[in-house]
Amino acid sequence: AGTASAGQAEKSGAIVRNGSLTLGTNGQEPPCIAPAENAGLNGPELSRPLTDSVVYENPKTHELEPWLATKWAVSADGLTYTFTLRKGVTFSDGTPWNAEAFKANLDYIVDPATKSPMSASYIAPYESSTVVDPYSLTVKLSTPYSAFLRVLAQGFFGMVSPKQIADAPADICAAPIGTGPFTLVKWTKGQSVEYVRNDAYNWGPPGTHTGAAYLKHYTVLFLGEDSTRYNALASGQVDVVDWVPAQNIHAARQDPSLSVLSLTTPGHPFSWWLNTARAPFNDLKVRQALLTGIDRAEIVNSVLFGEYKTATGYLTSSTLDYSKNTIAHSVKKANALLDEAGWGTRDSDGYRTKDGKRLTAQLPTSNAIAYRVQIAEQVQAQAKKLGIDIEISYPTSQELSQDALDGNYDISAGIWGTNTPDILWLRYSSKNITTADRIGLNVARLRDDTVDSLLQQARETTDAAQQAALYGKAQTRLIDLAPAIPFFDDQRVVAFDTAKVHGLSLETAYPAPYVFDAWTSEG
Amino acid sequence: MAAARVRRVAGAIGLRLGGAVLVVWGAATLAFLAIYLTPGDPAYAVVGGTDANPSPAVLAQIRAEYGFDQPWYVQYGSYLWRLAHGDLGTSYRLREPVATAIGQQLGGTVQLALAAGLLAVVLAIVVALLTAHRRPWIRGVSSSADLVLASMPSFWLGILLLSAFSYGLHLLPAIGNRGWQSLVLPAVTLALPLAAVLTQVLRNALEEVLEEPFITSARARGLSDTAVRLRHAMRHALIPLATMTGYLLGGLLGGTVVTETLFSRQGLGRLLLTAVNGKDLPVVIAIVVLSAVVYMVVNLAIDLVYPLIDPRLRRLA
Amino acid sequence: MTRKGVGELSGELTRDVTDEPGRESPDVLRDARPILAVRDLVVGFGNQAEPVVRGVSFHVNRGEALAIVGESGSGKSVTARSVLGLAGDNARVAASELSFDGVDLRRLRERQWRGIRSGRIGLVLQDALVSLDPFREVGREVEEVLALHSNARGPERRRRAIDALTRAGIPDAERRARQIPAELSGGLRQRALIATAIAADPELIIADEPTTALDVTVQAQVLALLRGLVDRGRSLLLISHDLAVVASVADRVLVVRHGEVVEEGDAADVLARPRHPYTKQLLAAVPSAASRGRRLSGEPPSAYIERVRDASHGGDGRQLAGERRSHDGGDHPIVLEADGLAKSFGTAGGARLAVDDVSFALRRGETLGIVGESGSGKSTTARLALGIEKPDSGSVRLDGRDWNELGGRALRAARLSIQAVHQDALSTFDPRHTVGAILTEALAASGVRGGAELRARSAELLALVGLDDGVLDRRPLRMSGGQRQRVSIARALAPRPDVLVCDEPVSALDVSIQAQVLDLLVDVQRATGVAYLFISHDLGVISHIADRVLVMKDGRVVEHGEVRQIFERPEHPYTRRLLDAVPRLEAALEAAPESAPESVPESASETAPGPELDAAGTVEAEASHDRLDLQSVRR
Amino acid sequence: MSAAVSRRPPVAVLAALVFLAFLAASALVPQWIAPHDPLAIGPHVLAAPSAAHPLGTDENGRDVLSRIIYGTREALLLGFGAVALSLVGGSALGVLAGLGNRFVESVVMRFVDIGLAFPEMLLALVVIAVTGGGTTNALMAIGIAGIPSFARLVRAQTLGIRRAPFVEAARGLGLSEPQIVVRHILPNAIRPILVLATIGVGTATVAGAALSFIGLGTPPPAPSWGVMLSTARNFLDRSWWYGVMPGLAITLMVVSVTVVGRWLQRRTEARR
Ligand SMILES: Nc1ncnc2c1ncn2[C@@H]1O[C@H](COP(=O)(O)OP(=O)(O)OP(=O)(O)O)[C@@H](O)[C@H]1O
Ligand SMILES: Nc1ncnc2c1ncn2[C@@H]1O[C@H](COP(=O)(O)OP(=O)(O)OP(=O)(O)O)[C@@H](O)[C@H]1O
Ligand SMILES: [Mg+2]
Ligand SMILES: [Mg+2]
Repeated sequence: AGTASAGQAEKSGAIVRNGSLTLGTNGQEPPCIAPAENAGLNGPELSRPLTDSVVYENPKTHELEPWLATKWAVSADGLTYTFTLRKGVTFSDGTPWNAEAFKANLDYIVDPATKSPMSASYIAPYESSTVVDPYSLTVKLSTPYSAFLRVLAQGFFGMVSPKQIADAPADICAAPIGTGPFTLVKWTKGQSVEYVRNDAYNWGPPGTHTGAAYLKHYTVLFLGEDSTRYNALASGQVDVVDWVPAQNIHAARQDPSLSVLSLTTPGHPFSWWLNTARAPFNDLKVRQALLTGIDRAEIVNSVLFGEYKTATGYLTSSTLDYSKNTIAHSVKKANALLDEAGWGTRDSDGYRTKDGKRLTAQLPTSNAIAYRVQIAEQVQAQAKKLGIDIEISYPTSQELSQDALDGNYDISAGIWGTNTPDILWLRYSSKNITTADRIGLNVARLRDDTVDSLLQQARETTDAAQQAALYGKAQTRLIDLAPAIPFFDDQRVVAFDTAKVHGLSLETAYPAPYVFDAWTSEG
Repeated sequence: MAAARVRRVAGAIGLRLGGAVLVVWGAATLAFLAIYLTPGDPAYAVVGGTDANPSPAVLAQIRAEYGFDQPWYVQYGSYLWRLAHGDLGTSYRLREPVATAIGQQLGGTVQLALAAGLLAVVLAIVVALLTAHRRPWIRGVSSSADLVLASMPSFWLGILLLSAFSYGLHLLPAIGNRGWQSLVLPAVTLALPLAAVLTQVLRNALEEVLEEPFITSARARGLSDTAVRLRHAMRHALIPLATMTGYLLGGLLGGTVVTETLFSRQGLGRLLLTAVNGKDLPVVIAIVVLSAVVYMVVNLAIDLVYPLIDPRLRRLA
Repeated sequence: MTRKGVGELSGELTRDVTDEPGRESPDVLRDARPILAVRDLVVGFGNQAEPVVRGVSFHVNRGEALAIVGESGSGKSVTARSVLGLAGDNARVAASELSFDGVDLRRLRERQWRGIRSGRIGLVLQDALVSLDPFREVGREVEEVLALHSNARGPERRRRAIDALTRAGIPDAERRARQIPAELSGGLRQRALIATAIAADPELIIADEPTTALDVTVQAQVLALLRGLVDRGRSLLLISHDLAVVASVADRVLVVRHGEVVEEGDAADVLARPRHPYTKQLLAAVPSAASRGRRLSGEPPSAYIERVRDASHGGDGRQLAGERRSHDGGDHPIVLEADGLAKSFGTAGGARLAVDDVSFALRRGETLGIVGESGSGKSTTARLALGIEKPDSGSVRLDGRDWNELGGRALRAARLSIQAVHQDALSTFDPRHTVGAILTEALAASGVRGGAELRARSAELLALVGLDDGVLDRRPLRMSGGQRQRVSIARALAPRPDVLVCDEPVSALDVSIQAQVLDLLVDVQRATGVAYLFISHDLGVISHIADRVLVMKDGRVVEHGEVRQIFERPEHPYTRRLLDAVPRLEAALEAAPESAPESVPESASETAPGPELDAAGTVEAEASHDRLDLQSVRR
Repeated sequence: MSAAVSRRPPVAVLAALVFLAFLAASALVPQWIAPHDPLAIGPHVLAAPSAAHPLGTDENGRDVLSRIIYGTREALLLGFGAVALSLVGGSALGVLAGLGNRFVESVVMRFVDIGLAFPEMLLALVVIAVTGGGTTNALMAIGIAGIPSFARLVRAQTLGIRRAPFVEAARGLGLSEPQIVVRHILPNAIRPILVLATIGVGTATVAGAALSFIGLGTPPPAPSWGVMLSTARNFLDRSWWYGVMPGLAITLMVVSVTVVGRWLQRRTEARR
């Protein structure tokens, strides 16, 4: 089942307006639904109906297109951006959208008082902006930053009313006022978020219909249990489920009454980062042994029921400048590497030892997500055959962050979705190694001059082809360095009732269901 | 004389309140210490854990704003000071007053706890009255059922009920807080083990009472068996039932943690679990304090109920 | 319990009996047909093979009081409850006849029973103090009966309930009706229970031990009330183990033993001229002034005691000569002396003096009795003497040493010379310990060392109290009440104390067991010279065993002196009232049934003849019942 | 009533004892009992019960029966360990309060009151919040959470026995206070508590499973009943049996422990 183009349907007059839609998402309810104030997986899903971004990433071409900005220009040195803004846009509190508003948002995001957990870091090079005229703004960066525009397309950069920023910044968290197609009715924590249509809306991104949203009411329910969430769709309690569990994807595709939308999340695949700053993974051979010795494809297929693609490197296949590499699986090679590395002897439990010490790796992690635990168990079992003892523990999240700060781990499991290959810089540049006052994202603590310079150049260039070449080299280099074991490219899978739900799509800048074009054919 | 009585009762209640304040203070302190002593930087709790990528400036701002850079006694002092003024503080994670956060979740939990408590008590009374002191096989069946139900982990019971009624028969919704239908399974899940324990207590009490001479003497008056149970025995058995109910009601909050998780219900239990996981100190302490208060209130209420049941406590005190 | 019957119930059974004034006429009631007839009643319980009632037959005539007497466990209560179909869920009841006023009770259905119970047969249960719902006002309990068995409703029913309470002898019934049992004294509770039994004016009243655990004065009131009912034409089935009670109320007596009838006949006849040896033994076991010096149990002292007595003529210093000492004082040193003891306990309503200025002296080899009503401070006095409680003022001197001045090690050593024997022996034993462990601990505490020595002394102690070595491995829980009391006495004697404080040591025992223990205590005293501070509320026991007596009331000693003198010529009105209230077998035999005491003991005290005491110290056990002159037969 | 009756355990107790013996064997020598390696990952995930896998397989294709058998050790360790901790802690506090003077008693009991004001699950959660998850921490959490109620029980017991006539009798024999405490009060106070503790094992086991269930329990690979249940709930619509089996194991264990505990309790009471 597919989705007919919204435009066609509208012309044929089949669209039903004023319907309502209920979507069940997972239990990862963000503490804040303000775009800039959360780092949560579901933040954009919840803030997108309320707010629009300055630029729009075309879901098909992944090109950046105008949205709240109609035009932009980048200076040759990559330090100055000039935006021309769309006219006639108003926030739902009546405040007009203009250069002042854009400036207010940028300044607000980087203000430490906002305590932005992520957005501020994404635009860290932002220095200042100047209102040229009511509808144009120049933005100055401190360093060239090729990803700047692209991150602005993510839901984390939805624009909020400058009036709210000035008068009631404390309210933004729970009830952001944006220019979006919907306004917030009620956020019942732990249960649901309810939206109602913003009738004045008329500035949907390119490729969407004109005018206000079709839906009158839109509700997102938090359904933490995987099985109950999917079951809620099957039993008609919700119209759409987000985050369809892997074990249900096949059934959903088979079910004639259901349709499935899926998208490979751009960014970094789900991976285990290996702490290269301490034994045993400070030894390249040990890292390479684990990377090649584990049958990642088998694990991914088994745990995710064959629904997810095994990662081929450190960018997911849907990420810009992704280049396909191969990481061969060979137990023999892995064993040879380990022998070479001096872990030739084995103890009574079959684990390798060196100088009487067992080859052990600590994996402090969280068990909140079932498939991650499952992957851990399977890798653990395979690693045991290689002679590597992987110890899994579940510290509190507090301890996890402390361990991260102290570098007290051998393996750190995680995933990072973002629509720019700059994720490689975030994850592998030595600039992002944890310091005393901040946990850096380079949890592998990789320090490689080649990688550093490739990623820095790619970050600073304004030339797309050169950027692609640089990232291509970086990806190959990284695989040689084996700072992480990439498992799978994350899939965002949404299933819905075919008969009832139409026009639903997935936003790609930061994947989330996009309901502006959606309509429901009954009640 | 009435005045003296009032004064005595007031005095007793005052004493209890004093004790309650002490207990609440202790609970708050314990929770504060517990969380304070956990290793780790609470600033990360504010920005959302390791999945965030906060800038150093943001972290510094948070530490200053929340006083994490202060020595513990200053943090503790200001915490107690605010608590004494009824201010439970601001949640780290939710960035809103704890009172608001709890207020939003309270309804669901109270609804669930009340429904479960009521269901459990009613079930227990009915079953115990019907089965106490009956033919051996009736007792045997009933007490085996009690034993098994009381031994079941409630989440397993929940899983069984879900499998049967939600996935199997599609009779009742598995999730959420909407409508009475969504309350049925969680309430039953929570209530059945409670009911089983209460039934045991009540049945034992009834059987003990039914052996009492005054029961024989009531029968000798020509009272029917039902009348004997309802008019004489039941009232006596209510005392251990009240004690046990008080004890179990206090523990209901613990039970809701699991039940709310299983049924994706909004409520304090889940709020607590996320707060514990995210080290949201103000929320954890507030819930602990709240539960201590509930415990004290329930026990006070039960203490006030006893004299209503047993006139000796009223008249001879 | 529900017995299935086929016959339909006649309307007569459920009729409102109190609405028929004609039934008051004695002529009608003195019908030759028995109102209750029981033939070959057999009752067993659960899966026990042996029935507890084994073929009991009796009948109760209209307007007659029949008493069933027998020792504890003989099946009296079971018999009574069986008549009302209340023997219990696990009871198996069979009889060749069980009829009430011509109705076959065996064939009644549960519904039909309800009309009989209270409506036509009133039951006063044995455990009077716990037979009223403690949560309900007694008035409502009586009203419940009327609700079931009369048409009276509302204020009318209330009025009749209060009337029943008044008839049961409760003064100010209107106020009392609003009270709960806990607010009533034992006597009032007993009468309230009787009120529930007579409220619907049933033809037959079954009263099971209606006076157990009541003070003598209250007992007298209750007995008078019951007799009054019979005199007004009702029938009474009275159950008691107390012969004097029986004598004062019953027309006929049924003596049961082990669930069988051993003797039956006219009350005066049976009590005055018992034919069955068991009846004789029962009568002989009753302690009294007359039984002083005589063995109550009819059993000889243990061989060991005899040996000790013989040996003691050689004298080992601790053991006294076997003859009972004279009471002129001065012969023997004072071992325990109390002086101006006072002790108060704080209660909700302020401090309350439990003991107020009590003084006494106890000499070696002597028995000092303490009598008094419940709550008069007897036990508190005992605890003060034992040094368990500290007096608010006054002192206790043990062998001249003041408890108050002792502390630590000296105090603990001093404790050994004064030991206690309690009413409830079982609770004074560590439940984990065997008899052997109990004795070993006591001996070790008193300084006996070494296995051989311990074993020898244990055996000696057991022999002294008449138990054999076989009990050493047993736990007291599995022993009879009499045996437990013997172990308790053995333990108390282990440290060779000078004084034994006995707080109601025989009150929980059956009359025949009581006889054995009293005999033993006398033997032990003769053999060892130990002095007794002997507490009892039973004047018979005191006059049997004590040399001197303190009479206590409300914490004060109202009278003290030689037992004989005080019981013969009581000076204090309270003592006199105590003595008067005691049912006298002899008096009862002469007077019963026509002129039983009307209602309250005040009037009884005027008419009661003065006690006549036998000066002779020893009387043959066999002959004694013929010349019973019992001060008290209540235990 | 009679010795003969209470000595021979009834059928239910015998059955419970047999089951507990089986569990004990599973805890001690699971390799002799389990048909498969509990960690061996197989190709068939979430398979229905079959001859090869009598209780089916889990999400990693491991044998559920073997995992349940291997999980026994953790369950028993948790149940008994936690109760032992509560017992030791509770007895220490309870005896201190029961035998100490007024001041000691009121100080101890205030602490106990504070502890009691937390529902046990909540207290366990707070402890876990401090210590983090894992078997040992869960054991600690449940054990600590149980201390207040045991302390109250022991104190009541101690107070009761302290005033019992047989203690007074021992005092009358001139025994010193320490002697009385050691010989009479402690043994008599502890024994019924021990019996109650056996019943507490069931509660602690369930609490441990609950902690695992909400994600605070045992990390892999050690098989754990609670974790199995927690995982199984994600697959309820695919393979319900996976969610039934571990729960059945827990329930049967708790029932058995309770049956045996109650029987022991009746026996000790009969001896009083
Ligand atoms: N419900 C019962 N189940 C089993 N045995 C019973 C029951 N009721 C009474 N018995 C037994 O029946 C026997 C007779 O008891 P009953 O109460 O009739 O004695 P009693 O003569 O009234 O003695 P007492 O003077 O102590 O009241 C006793 O051995 C008692 O243990
Ligand atoms: N520990 C105590 N605390 C408070 N009051 C007490 C205490 N011990 C005794 N009393 C009170 O002191 C009074 C005398 O009690 P005591 O036990 O000495 O009486 P008694 O003559 O032995 O009575 P009984 O015949 O019922 O055994 C009673 O009113 C009793 O309630
Ligand atoms: Mg009796
Ligand atoms: Mg007394």
